Amino acid sequence: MNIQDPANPPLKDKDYASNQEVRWCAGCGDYAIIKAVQKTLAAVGAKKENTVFVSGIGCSSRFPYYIDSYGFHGIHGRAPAIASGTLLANPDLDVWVITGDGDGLSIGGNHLLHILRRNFNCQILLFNNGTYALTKGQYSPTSLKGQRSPSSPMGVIDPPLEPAQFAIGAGARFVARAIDTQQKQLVDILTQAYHHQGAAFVEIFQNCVVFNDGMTESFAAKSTASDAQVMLEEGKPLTFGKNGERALKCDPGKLNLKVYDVGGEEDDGHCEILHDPSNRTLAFLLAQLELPDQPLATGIIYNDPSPSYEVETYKQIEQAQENSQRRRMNDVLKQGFTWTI
Amino acid sequence: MNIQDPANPPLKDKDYASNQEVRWCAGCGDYAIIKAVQKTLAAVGAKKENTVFVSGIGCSSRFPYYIDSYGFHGIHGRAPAIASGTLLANPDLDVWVITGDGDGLSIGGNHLLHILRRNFNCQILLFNNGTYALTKGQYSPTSLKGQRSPSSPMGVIDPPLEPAQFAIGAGARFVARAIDTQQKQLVDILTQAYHHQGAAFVEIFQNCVVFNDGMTESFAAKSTASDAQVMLEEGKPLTFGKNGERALKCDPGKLNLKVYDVGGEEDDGHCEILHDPSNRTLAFLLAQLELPDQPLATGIIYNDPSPSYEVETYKQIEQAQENSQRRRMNDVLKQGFTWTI
Amino acid sequence: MSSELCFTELDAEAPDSAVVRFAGDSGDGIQVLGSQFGLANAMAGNDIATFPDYPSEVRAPAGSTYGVSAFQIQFGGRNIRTIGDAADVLIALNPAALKVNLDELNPGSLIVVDEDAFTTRFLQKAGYEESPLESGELDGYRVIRIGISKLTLAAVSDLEVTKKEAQRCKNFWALGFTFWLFNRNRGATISWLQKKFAAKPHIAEANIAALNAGHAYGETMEASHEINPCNIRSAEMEPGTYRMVTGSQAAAWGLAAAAELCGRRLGFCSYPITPATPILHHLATLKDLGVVTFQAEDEIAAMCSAIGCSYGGALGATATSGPGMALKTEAIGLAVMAELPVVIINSQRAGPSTGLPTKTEQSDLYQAVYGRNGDTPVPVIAARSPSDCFDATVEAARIAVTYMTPVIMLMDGFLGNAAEPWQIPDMDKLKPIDTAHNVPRDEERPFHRNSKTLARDWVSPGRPGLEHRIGGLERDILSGNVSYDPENHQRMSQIRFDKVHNLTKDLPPLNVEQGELWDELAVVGWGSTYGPISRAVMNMRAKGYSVAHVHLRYMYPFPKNQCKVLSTFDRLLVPEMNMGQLVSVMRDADCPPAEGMPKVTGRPFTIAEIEAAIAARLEVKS
Amino acid sequence: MSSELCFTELDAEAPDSAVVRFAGDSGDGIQVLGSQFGLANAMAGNDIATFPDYPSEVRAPAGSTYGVSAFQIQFGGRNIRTIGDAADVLIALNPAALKVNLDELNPGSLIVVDEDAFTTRFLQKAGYEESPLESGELDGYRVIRIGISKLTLAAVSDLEVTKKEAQRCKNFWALGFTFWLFNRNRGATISWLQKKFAAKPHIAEANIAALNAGHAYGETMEASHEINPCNIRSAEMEPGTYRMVTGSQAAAWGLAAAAELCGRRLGFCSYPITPATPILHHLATLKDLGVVTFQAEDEIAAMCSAIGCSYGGALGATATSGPGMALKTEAIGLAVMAELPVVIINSQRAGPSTGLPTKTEQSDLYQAVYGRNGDTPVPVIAARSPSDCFDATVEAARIAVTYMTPVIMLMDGFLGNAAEPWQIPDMDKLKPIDTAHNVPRDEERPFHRNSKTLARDWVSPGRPGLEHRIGGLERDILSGNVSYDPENHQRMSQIRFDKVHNLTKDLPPLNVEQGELWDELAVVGWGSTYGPISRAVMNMRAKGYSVAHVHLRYMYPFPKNQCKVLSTFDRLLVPEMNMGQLVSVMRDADCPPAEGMPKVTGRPFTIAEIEAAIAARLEVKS
Ligand SMILES: Cc1ncc(C[n+]2csc(CCOP(=O)(O)OP(=O)(O)O)c2C)c(N)n1
Ligand SMILES: Cc1ncc(C[n+]2csc(CCOP(=O)(O)OP(=O)(O)O)c2C)c(N)n1
Ligand code: SF4
Ligand code: SF4
Ligand SMILES: [Mg+2]
Ligand SMILES: [Mg+2]
Repeated sequence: MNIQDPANPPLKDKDYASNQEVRWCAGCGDYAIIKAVQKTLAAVGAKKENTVFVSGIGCSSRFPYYIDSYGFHGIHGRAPAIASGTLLANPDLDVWVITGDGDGLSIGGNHLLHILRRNFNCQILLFNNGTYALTKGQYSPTSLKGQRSPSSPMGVIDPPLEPAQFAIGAGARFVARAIDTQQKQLVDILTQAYHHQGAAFVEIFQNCVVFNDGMTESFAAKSTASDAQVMLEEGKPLTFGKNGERALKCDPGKLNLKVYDVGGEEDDGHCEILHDPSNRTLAFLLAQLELPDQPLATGIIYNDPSPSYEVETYKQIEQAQENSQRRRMNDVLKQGFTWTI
Repeated sequence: MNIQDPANPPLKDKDYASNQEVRWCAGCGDYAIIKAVQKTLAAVGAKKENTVFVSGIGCSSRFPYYIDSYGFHGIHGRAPAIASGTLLANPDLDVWVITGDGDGLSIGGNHLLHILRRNFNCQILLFNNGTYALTKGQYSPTSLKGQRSPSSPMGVIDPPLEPAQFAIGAGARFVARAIDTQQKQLVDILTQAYHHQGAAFVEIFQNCVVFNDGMTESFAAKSTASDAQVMLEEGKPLTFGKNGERALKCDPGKLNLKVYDVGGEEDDGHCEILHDPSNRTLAFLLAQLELPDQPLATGIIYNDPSPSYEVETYKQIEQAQENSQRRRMNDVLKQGFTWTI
Repeated sequence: MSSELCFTELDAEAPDSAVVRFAGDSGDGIQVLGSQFGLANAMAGNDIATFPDYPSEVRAPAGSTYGVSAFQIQFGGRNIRTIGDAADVLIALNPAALKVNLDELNPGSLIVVDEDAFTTRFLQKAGYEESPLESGELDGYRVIRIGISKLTLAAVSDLEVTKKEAQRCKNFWALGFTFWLFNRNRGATISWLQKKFAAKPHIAEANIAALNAGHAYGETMEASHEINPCNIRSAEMEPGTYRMVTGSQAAAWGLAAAAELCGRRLGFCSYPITPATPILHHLATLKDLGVVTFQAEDEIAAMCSAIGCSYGGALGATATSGPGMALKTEAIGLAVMAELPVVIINSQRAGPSTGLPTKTEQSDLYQAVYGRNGDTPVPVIAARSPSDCFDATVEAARIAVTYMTPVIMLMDGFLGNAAEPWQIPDMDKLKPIDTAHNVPRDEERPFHRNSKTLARDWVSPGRPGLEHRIGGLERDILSGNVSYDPENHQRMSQIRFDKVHNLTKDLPPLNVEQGELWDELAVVGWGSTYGPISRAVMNMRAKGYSVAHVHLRYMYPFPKNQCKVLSTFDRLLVPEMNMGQLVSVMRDADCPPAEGMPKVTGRPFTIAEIEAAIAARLEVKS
Repeated sequence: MSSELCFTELDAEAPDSAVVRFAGDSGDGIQVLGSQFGLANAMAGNDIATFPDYPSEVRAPAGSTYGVSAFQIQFGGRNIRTIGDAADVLIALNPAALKVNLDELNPGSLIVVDEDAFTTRFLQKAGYEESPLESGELDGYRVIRIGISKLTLAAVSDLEVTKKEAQRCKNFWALGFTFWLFNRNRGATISWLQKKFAAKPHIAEANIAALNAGHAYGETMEASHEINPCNIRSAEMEPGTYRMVTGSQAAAWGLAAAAELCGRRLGFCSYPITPATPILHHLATLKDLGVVTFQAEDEIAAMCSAIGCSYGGALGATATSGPGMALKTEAIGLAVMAELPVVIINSQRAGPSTGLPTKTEQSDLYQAVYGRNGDTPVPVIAARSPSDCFDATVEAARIAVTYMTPVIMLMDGFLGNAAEPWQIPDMDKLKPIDTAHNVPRDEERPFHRNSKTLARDWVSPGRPGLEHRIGGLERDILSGNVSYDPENHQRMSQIRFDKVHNLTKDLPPLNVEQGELWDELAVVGWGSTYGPISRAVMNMRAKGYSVAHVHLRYMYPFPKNQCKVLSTFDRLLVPEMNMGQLVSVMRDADCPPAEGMPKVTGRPFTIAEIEAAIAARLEVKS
């Protein structure tokens, strides 16, 4: 995919920008995300004509307008279903699904569930800003308890949905968590998501400066990020803190992860864990980590490929064709009990 | 709830049967489930007038017609939403939601997700027969890979959804797994589900003799049940086998459960686990156990109550009423900027 | 037919047609029996129409009335248009079957019962206090009591079959007897059995033995002069190769054929719902033709993935019934806005809401024509008979692709399950569907509009240089970019309107099916009322009534000449299986006023009902 | 008004009314400015109509044309029916605001600009190559250039505010100047500011200082004879207590009021969608009245939980817009079948599909009247003005509860956001909504039917002895058990039809709004076209045209006398913000033929458009 062709020099980030004026609020986290996506497209050498962005409705879902590729701005919550159909028609396309916490987890929760379960080969980017931004700031399924909004003036009473746990429960085979402002990690995750065969689910924390400003502050601010996040790397220990001074290990009796000080009393070599993205239980445990007592896990939480749906679909078609003499509708129509007058 | 009133002698199982002829196929697992529900209603002394069964569409969803209580046979997949509304209008009702693997996990997946997340106080019984029975046997989200059906003549290619993992991922606070034919355990689970404050999710394996006969055979047949199931009991070790000769313990490096022989080499007292329904990771691990190498977990997998949605709703209303002088619409209409001519 | 005469008098004239109804328990194999009988008649040169009457329960308790499965067939020597208002012969394999089907018989009909099944237990289950065979309630019918169960066991007693297997042959015993009743050949059924049970030859053998025994039993009855076989005239069918086809099968094949005709892959996305599901089942067996079927998680996903298929370059299609259609309406609007072709089949059932899911109705016409938010016109066409579901589907696809629009094809539960002989079309003789407008020529092409059809180009991802964005927001008429410009919205709304309404010009003009312009009364039908209206008008014209039959295929928009044609009649009568929806749509199109004739019992019209309605409105002209 | 005259000649007669438009960046506080100006006029005895014109982007880049926020108000001394076709005065706080609003002005209008904002950068952002203040393109307007930004900073320079806070006071400076322009009192605004910023008195102080400075600036202009304030006549308003109300607010309050009137809790279940969302926001603040609001996961869940609320004994209600309505249609069918009262508000927006979400339209009438599977009649009513949304909602609830049926109330984005003064109703004088049919008397009651309304009893869980089952399947007319009986389905279909159509008898008869029966032309409107039609007809009648105005509240079914009333006119003209949907519905009801006047630009009709249409069709009668 990354082979150089002198006639077609590789595209740069900017080449993937469409001619449409970007209409997000100044300071919106969406800008950082689109930058990361463009970088990724350039890095992997994506062909514009084979690239399709499908979205639902929301601020985030305007995304396809701003990328110079094929794009489908669908209806609220249904992007996964549109994307599934697109891939069934043409499994060679590179499909990206863009959705929000409202679009993907509220009205579209069921489609997200099923595209993950079926494992269609696409990248699903869920922009989590904890609000329905486009409709002016009502709370969303990821809003925290107590969050005030025009539809929850006394505070949200719904316990929030945690996207990564939901995805794992749904049977997703690639689950990652990223933050708009952490470009390097984001591009890295998107690149791996791109190369993953099957549905790659990436939750991206995205700051909405108008309706939920500061949502990411507690874990993404420069000053706190290293203490508040365990940034996952395959094969590496689960350390965090400015100088990696803290880490996570298994608490076998409780089957939980617990925080300990590196070099401290509990650093006894027992039950230490290296990040293994193919371990589904570990993935679930990492997804469960909650601030403030535990760090938030970012990076690739889970990655364990299995065959993708559209590939299996075409395998069956090929197999059927191998086993059958029929080639055209004429063959079908004439088969079975017929009689001639 | 179980106080005896001489004027109203306690109701028996049979008293909860409606006057409608039951129209499931002879041998259908639904008969056993309805029996267990009636036993449970009698056991907990449920009041008919306060009991509401809400269902979607499917063979399973005909359930409300056969119980002599209030009943609402809704539309396909939407029972959780109807039930939520009913509870919002009258939080004193005992609401049971009856759904199937198609109704609850296919078309209704999103509503199930959100009622679990919000934690409305009700019992949700998902009859899992691995098929869309009422529409004559198409595969469902819980059908196994390779299962042949009229809509998958060459075998299902979708990886199945595992209901308990889905429920845990959705944030459910009570998750149980039962089998139609295991009456005692089923009644016990239903009784605990009834007493649980919040959404109690019970997956019930149900044999459809017409379209998916034998689905439960491998783990529920008399001859194999004890080897194929770890029947969970709070505070008890995770043993199984005819004489409890095998058990599960933690595999700390892998964060998994592994099977060992009781009294065998690996029975070294390390990493043994007693069932703790409030441990969410354990719950997830138990839900993940898969035949044939591991036993299937049945019983109450997870139980960790938190406030229910309708209770929180009315708390806010009460609080609002305490802090406000307004009592009637007249007060509202006259509030704010007004002028008189 | 006059059944009594035919079966009793040796030299009775061969009747034009006969109606036979088979009934028994769900487990009795009634449907196999019925379709084999149908095939045999068709191959004997009869025109036929068949309809299976399943119970709505999956498998009700044996012997219960609501577990009765039935199958009705009319066959004969003229164009058979319906399954017959009532049956001339009932084959009833148990008391419940007799009980629930007695209403379906003509006076004087022949009733054949399996006497062995009239046990106290089964009589009770059927709700009989006394055996109807004794109580006199069958006076007026000619009842033939045969111990079919025991005779079947006897017939197979020498063979290597279990008792259960032997009992299961009962239906073929009954079929053998029915073959004898109508002098039909057993050959096709025997070879069908041999093929079907190739892997279990003992089962084939047992069934064949039962079939022959039933036939032989008839011959002894004949010998003892109890009854004669009845010869039914054969039809003058157009020469050609025929097969039986149900509406669901024809619709499925119509989709696959349309995809072939436009050189695209078929992407069929659907969610099961009665009575549309068989379309999915049929298409799922066409993977060897490259057909993609996708069982979506719900109807919304089905519609959206069908849109995705069309977007991706396949011919996207979906099928559902009323409640599922309701769920698709938002996404249908998206297809209109994105200007993508999608064929949407609605196999209607009795509503509202879940309604009577296994019963038929035509009550989704309003929904098809008007049921979307915004000004969102969508062409709607309707199929009139099982085999016509093929043509109507191909036509729907042709319009969808030509005009780049979703198209709704209405059929119904009756058409879906009914079967009729079908002269097999030759794909090579069908007109290809032109996707030439899918050859972009310059940069503006994704939003270039064909000046005649107003269709935009069908540009799918994968084509370099034509990258573009579509969606549900209003687009600028030229650039295709999102536009909030007031005048542009007005123009685009007009284009969407014109695109569908210009279609009027391209539609074949409305013809009078039977009768003449200027007849006194026209019976105006649509969809599956074709059969009964057609036969009733034929009969009444024969009696001298000045009545015509007009049948609509294009429900929205109407062909240009439609209102003019209708205005030639003094009166219009519109029988429909709803509360009068076509009458509304006709009023909306400014057609001359029409009288509604609603029927919402979940059952098709009978010929007699329509004849009576005609008679009540006209004097005979001699 | 003739603005030039008024502002320039000292003794000019006070005009009847004036239209002022405020425009600036999204962040400029235009909406606050506008509503404060509105209130001041209302309190000064004017009738008024206001409309905020938000950008569709949440917060577009400062200075961009698509980030311009505007607010229009008409106020005056006669019944104000619209916000005015065009403005007499524009207050433009930056070049983009000037640019996009120039089309909205009458010739000769007064334009007040903040000169300080006409920097090269902002001119460029607005797409001006040359400053319009210099280019001559404003010739023909009277332009007043004021350095509002700097003057604001100067006015607050002594106060303890940051520069940013100071800059934010610009809108109040402009308001002060506008108050001077029309001789309006600042008192109410000052006390509003003091209350609003009670916690931040320095902000209140700064804004008040700016307000006063703007006013003072006007006085110096007056002193220098540059311009005079213009006095607008005040209206003869009916005595009473008034408040401003938007359509969304009125609809929300209508629901809460209806619940109070029937003695039930309100259970409002909704999913956010523009422009219906504010209804949810308003109701969410009424928890102290016991109102339950529920933000569901989607529109389907919202409708189903509203049904659940009604089932549970509360008054269930929901609100949405077109695409959301599409999703609710299946569940609306369930409410029809279960016979439960639900109020469904559709605040329409421009379609199809996502369409132009922030623009207004009336194109969901088809969907409301016909958009369901099966024969599923549902009453539909429409609100005509912001405050009328209250009455229409109460009426919808009354019908829903009385007839045990879902009812659809149509409003639209324009009504939802527009505001007008409203004489506050006294709840004690509104007729209670009778739920007496909710008092079961015997065992059959859950399915007992009121012989007049055909409504079944409203029996909710919790009542001992009345346990029963409902659902979407057809029910036996007496026992309420599931029934597949053909005749029963026919009878139940008829009952559902009659229930809605009998309503016709109870509806208030259609009145002629203005004009007389037998006038030559009737302009027939529905919903928010009330304002422009009403004013246009008034104007044209004054000029001697024989034109009447008829306005429909009941869209389905129509009141009994409607077609008769309409048949008295020679011609009917139907202006609607869609492609002609009411014309269809009228044809369907056999009303006399009407000429459509479609407008689908996402904007309301202007008075002038309707006047021109009338003039084109009639000669003046003198
Ligand atoms: C069927 C339907 N329902 C509701 C809406 C209104 N709507 C548009 S976007 C949105 C929420 C978007 O939230 P999210 O997905 O979190 O996106 P964000 O704006 O926060 O990026 C809603 C409710 C709609 N467009 N369509
Ligand atoms: C909107 C809608 N879509 C589809 C259907 C058809 N339908 C009825 S039941 C069913 C599946 C039921 O499966 P499940 O929930 O597993 O119940 P089971 O019959 O297996 O008990 C389907 C697809 C329907 N009634 N309504
Ligand atoms: S409202 Fe929030 S999410 Fe939307 S563009 Fe603005 S900052 Fe971004
Ligand atoms: S079809 Fe299956 S699930 Fe339905 S009643 Fe029969 S056995 Fe039970
Ligand atoms: Mg969001
Ligand atoms: Mg099932």
